[in-house]
Amino acid sequence: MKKSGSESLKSINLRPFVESLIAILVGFIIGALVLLAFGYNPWSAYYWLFQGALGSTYGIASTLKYATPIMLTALTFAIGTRTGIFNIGAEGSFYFGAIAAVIFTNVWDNMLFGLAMGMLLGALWALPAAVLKVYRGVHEVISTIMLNWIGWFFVLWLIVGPYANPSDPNKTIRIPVDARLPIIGYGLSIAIVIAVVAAVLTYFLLWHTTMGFGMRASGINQKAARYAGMNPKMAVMWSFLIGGLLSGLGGAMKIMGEGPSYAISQGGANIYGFGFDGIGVALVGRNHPVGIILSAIFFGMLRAGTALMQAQAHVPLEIIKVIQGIIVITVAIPSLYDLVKKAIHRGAA
Amino acid sequence: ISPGGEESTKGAIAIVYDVGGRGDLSFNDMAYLGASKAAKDFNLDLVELQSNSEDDYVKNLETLAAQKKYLVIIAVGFMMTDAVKQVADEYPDQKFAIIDGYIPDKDNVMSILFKENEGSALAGALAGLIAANDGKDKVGIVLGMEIPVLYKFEAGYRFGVKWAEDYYKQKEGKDVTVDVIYQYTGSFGDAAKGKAAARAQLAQGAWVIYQVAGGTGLGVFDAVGEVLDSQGKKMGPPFAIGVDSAQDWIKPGVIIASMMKRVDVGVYTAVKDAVEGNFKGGIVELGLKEDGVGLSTVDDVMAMFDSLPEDTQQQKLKDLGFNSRDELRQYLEDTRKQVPDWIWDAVKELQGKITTGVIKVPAPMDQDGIGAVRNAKTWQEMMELAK
Amino acid sequence: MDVGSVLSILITSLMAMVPIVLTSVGAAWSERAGVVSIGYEGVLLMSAFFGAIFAELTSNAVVGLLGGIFVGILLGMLHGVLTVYLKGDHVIPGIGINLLAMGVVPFGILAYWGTAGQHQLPHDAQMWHLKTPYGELSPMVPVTIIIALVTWWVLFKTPLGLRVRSVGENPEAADALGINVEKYRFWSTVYGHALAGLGGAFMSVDWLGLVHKTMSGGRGFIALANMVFSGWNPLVSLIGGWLFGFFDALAAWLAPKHIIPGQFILMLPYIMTLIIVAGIIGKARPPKWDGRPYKRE
Amino acid sequence: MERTPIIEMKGIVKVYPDGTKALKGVDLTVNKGEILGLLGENGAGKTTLMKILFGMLHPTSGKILIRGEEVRFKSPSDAIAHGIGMVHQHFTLVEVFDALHNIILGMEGHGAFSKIDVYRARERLQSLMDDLNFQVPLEIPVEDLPVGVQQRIEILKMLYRDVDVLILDEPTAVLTPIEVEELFRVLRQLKAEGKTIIFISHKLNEVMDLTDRVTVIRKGEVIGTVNTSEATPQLLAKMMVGRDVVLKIEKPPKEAGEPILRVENLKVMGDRGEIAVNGLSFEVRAGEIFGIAGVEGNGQTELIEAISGLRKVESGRIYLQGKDITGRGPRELYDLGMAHIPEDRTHMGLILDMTVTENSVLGLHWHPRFQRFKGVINWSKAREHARSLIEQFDISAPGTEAPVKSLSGGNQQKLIVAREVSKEPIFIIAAQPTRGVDVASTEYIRNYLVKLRNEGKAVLLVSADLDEVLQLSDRMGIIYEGEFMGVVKPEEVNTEEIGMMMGGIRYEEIRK
Ligand SMILES: Nc1ncnc2c1ncn2[C@@H]1O[C@H](COP(=O)(O)OP(=O)(O)OP(=O)(O)O)[C@@H](O)[C@H]1O
Ligand SMILES: Nc1ncnc2c1ncn2[C@@H]1O[C@H](COP(=O)(O)OP(=O)(O)OP(=O)(O)O)[C@@H](O)[C@H]1O
Ligand SMILES: [Mg+2]
Ligand SMILES: [Mg+2]
Repeated sequence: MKKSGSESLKSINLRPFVESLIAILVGFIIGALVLLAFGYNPWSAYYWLFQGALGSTYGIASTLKYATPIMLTALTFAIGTRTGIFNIGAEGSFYFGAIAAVIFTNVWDNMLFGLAMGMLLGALWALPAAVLKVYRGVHEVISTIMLNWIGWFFVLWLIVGPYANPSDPNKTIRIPVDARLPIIGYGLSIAIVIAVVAAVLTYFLLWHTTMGFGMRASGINQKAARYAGMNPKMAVMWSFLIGGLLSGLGGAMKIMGEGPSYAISQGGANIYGFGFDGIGVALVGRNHPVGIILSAIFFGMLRAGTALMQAQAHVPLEIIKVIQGIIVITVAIPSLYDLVKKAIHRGAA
Repeated sequence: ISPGGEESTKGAIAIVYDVGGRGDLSFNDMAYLGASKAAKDFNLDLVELQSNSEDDYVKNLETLAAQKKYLVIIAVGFMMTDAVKQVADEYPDQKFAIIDGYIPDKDNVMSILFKENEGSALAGALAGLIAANDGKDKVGIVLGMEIPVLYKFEAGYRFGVKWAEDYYKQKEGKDVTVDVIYQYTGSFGDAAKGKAAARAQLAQGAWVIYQVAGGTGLGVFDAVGEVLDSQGKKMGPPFAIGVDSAQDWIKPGVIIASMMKRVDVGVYTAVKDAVEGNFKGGIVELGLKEDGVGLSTVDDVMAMFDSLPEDTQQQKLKDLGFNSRDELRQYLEDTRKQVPDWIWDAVKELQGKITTGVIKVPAPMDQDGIGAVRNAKTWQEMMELAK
Repeated sequence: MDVGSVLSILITSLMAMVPIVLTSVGAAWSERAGVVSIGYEGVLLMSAFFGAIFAELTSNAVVGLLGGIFVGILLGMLHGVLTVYLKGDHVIPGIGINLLAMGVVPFGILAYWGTAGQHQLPHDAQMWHLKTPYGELSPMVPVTIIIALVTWWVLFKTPLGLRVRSVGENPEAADALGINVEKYRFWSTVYGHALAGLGGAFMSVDWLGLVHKTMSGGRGFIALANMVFSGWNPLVSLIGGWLFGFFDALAAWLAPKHIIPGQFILMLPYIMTLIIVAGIIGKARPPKWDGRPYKRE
Repeated sequence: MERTPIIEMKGIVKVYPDGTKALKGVDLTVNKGEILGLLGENGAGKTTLMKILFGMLHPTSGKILIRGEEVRFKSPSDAIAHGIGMVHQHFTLVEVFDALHNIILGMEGHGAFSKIDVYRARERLQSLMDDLNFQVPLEIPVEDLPVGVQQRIEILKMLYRDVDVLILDEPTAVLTPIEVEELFRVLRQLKAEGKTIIFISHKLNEVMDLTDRVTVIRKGEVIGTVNTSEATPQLLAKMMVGRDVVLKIEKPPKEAGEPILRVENLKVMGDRGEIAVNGLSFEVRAGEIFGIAGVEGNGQTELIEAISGLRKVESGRIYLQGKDITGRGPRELYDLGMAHIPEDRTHMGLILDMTVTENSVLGLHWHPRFQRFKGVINWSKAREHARSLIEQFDISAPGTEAPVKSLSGGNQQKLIVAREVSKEPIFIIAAQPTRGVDVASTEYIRNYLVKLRNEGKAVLLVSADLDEVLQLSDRMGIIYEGEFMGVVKPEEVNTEEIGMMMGGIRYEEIRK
């Protein structure tokens, strides 16, 4: 779905939203069949899933907590897509955002400084891919996959070596108490608010600023962008840098805003995988910041609900992953919407 | 597993796995073993929660604690330490047990720790003596990601190898050196990586390889198996040494023994204590002395094998080319006979000394610690580090 | 470095090359026809699992490999229907397939074999290997080389290849000449996934002789990078895949020397790839309609 | 001439999935061996009708008879099998393939897995080209060939398939007069061989020149069919538009003023490193239209790109109002008063996936009036701007928020012209300003350029349409391999002389 620049928030096209909703519904139905096939009660499974995700303030807080990092990495991917780049480097920038938070809040225990350094390092890690793309024509799929791996091992080295916690080597040194993000309640920090603001700002940047116009134009048609006096090379640079910055912010907030440890675990277990998850979130959110907010919350729900679903309906995690996979696949079918619409029309006639 | 919640049992226990989940060939699997046995023995419902990522720990623990129906909630893995601390504070009436996590001061939390360094020392002694006996000068260890918990394994192994050098010298009157080739593969789930690492170590002369790498370690077994194959041998040496559970059954003939970490015993004990009202918070440390770690015996392997479902056992026997359980047992025993009895006796001797506290094995917790162990020339030097 | 080490590294790299090259070659063909998929990671994992089942049921590794191909075909058909016929997004289904695999395989291993997380294949279900003191070589190594060569030849020298490339470059042009764009795209997708399926089954029934719940280890993504690296050319994919395998094996060989921290050794294959691409290869141009659905109206 | 219908289309209705009713019951008869002209404004439904005939679209209702037999085409291969071939308005060539492979694609012969017999295909093609005396280089990737050649490839593609009926959708829009002549020669030869041709064009004189009969379509309905011999351009134009159209542009004499653009010894390289513009010097004055004529590919594109800041200048200087602008980018040039109607509207002038509003401010979105505050675009102002352009230039668009790709080509072009003019430039480059645009719009655009000139602006006109250059220019340069063969006033030269200059003979030599 193409978004128009002049579209205001109130006149947002609801079709993609409805499309995704239908897809999700169909995914749940197929998932129910899978559950039945393996002898689980889909009704109770889904009941507990939603109970866990939305049935209590605590559930909602967890949902939002899960939604936060993937919202930011999804924005990275979406900015890339909107500017014609298949940027899968969110993962790497996320690691650097996280380690930057750990390192720099321990230099100066100031929250804003930590966030800023997270964004900075996240952006810096995106820089090589940007430079290689612009000056050497290196396809971003190669550079970002390679940089993700390189960044991964580099950060692993940092956390097991120089920044291991001397009193508890299973994690890095912790974020000082003063530099942690304030908690709203139920373990949910203001990270979610910052993430939503970031999404809105991204929307504003892409659709309401000169720079964003240039980035989008360059993404669709470089020749036309050049003709219009824009600078496609800089647009590519900015796309990578802003993308990296957002993922870096995500990484920093993951550590600064989420207990209990406020540190990176050895093996990077609590910073791994968010970049990849973000791709799915972005796509289900149709690469639109508003869509991404909703879709990140949806994915957060699926994650938050699994605990009760396992505990009460005894559905193993693997089956839950299968259902998530099916939902994501159904989201890819755009004509689902038309099919359903046709069916409704036929029913009405 | 049955959906719904019929309460025909005397209560329930819950277990939260860490991200490795069931099938990690490590503490999760062992914890399951203990928990399921306890559930059966005490007629309890067992609820299992897997974790998608580290972020799920608090959520999983809290969800269970809020249900207020579990006799004890078992958290598997050191990574859950902070999560357990937090949730235990929120739910002081709920009993928790954590495997590998150090929580010394809460009444409702039992921390079950293992002295992997002691068990690994036996593995190292075994490896070192096999190498020395065959006139080889290198043994290997393939580890997973470089995380400090693995330093204990590496240090123990090194200690054992150095001890073996010394022992051999005293026994045969010959100076031998056995070097330890080590590498962290950066992954716990990529068997191909483990295979490549083991291949490289074998090419560089490793005669016995200890794997401490979860799924990656499966590739170590495969690589050693291939070397045997290429020499037309069914049994080593070269050998591999398994870890965490009695893994010998995975590839009989290839795996001489495994360094067992009896998470199952720890879990079982925690449940038993809770059922019988003997649950006490604090640290429970299980070493060689407490049978919490140790080298696998054939009996251990058979017990592990017996814990598999019946038809899996039959299939497994068929796959391995055995007609009966007894044949497998015989085969495992034959495998061990490839190593002279005196070596087994020597390992026992070391075990005795560690158990009685005559010998102490270092357990470094960080890079500096392991660095010091790597630099130590003798086991005595290492023992200094353990103090 | 002695001869033994060199041979050992060589053999390891040749074996490591197989799944990456097969997947890259398949992906290159599929993208030449204009269909992008990022689900190869899941395809590798699922076909490793199901391929092993096929091999065990028949006690025949070749059937296992065919079973892997079969699973690849099914997943390719799923992806093909979604992207080619229903004109859906090309990237999303792959993410779904990867998720699916992460659920199906661990669940399946436990459900089918009763052992959690891993399963060792019995000897009769494993591929025959050429055994050398420096490692074992599978007949799949030459087969992979042949597949890469033949795929390259068909793609660039035959009418079939011409049509496949035309639907990826300009489906409208192909359509106007009566070429059934959907058919060519669909079967190209199936072929691409089938090769990945073969690569996945190779991992279990051939290379490693075991199934493990995370055994694909990111190779599906590496294969995609290799495909781009090779400029969507199956023949260059062969070289790129081998180079990657080589640096991987070299890294494993260098690691025990501890010249630099292990994490930096582990970066080696990725850094080398980046250097080669940035320094030598540079710009790669994808097929013009790569990843874009084609609709007439 | 005997009249046996080879094609009869009856009551063809086409409703697009988005609800657009493109054809409302069209009847069309094509006789064997004739050249039928198909005329109509932009968006009238010509392309739609022909795509239906070629099997690329399926009619909503109606039937098609070929040689009296009803047919139902599922795809173009069915149409080709019935001897119908089509050359599309937008070329459908695989850009990275060479001509040979583009042509044989889909009928390579032999089995799918055998090696393509390039040798035999080349032989067959060569004899086909020799028969028609119509040559194309067979081994160069099509993307590196000029459009004129690309079109020949398209035609050869169909002839290689032995079609009896050849549909040509606006084939001349991109051709130079010489190429048009060449094309017409071939078409006439084909007709002589008994082939039937359907010819779509917006250029009335071409239709008058080439066709036997003309069918006119307006808004999805057939207005009528006339024998060309009985028609006049005025009549056809009136049938198309529904009103009288002035076919001659009023251009009052005007004294040119100060030089606005001055180009000195300009040298520019082409994409393949060749010298495309070779030491060109000229000036365009206020109140003057300076035209550049020449066969496409003689440096026009590079010249325009250099002046408009899109291409590096190798050597030489460019001045705008006396100010050196060599090497300045498009944005600065806009600030200095330059506007540019680019020749490639779909790839350069517009961003097809963006909306009309977005396109209407493309390149002038920096202007303070579209900025809420610096860096933030005021879209409501932009929308107003789009609305006023639509109104002022009578652009037919579904709305300001529709993607520009849903506008017909003619309306897309009008939008570009409107936008560039709205920059209120003192100097405007108009490259192929009326290519593919229907008569009414052409009239409008040409008059507008004259109006700008009358207002004292400087206009640089580059067009492959020689008539256009002759009609509009006050002075014109004839370019050949990056050099002017002559700079003349249109009324001083005749077509023949221009033709010679376009072929590379200098004016002085001709005059000798
Ligand atoms: N794919 C489409 N979807 C919706 N409407 C379409 C589509 N293609 C064409 N139309 C509409 O159908 C009508 C006829 O279009 P068509 O292309 O046949 O015009 P045309 O006569 O060829 O115009 P031109 O002279 O500009 O080529 C137009 O109103 C156009 O907007
Ligand atoms: N997505 C769309 N929705 C609606 N109409 C469309 C769409 N895409 C194209 N059209 C219509 O299809 C017709 C043909 O489109 P095309 O791009 O060929 O314009 P055009 O024929 O080039 O115009 P011209 O002949 O003046 O150059 C146009 O009339 C346009 O309005
Ligand atoms: Mg048309
Ligand atoms: Mg047109």
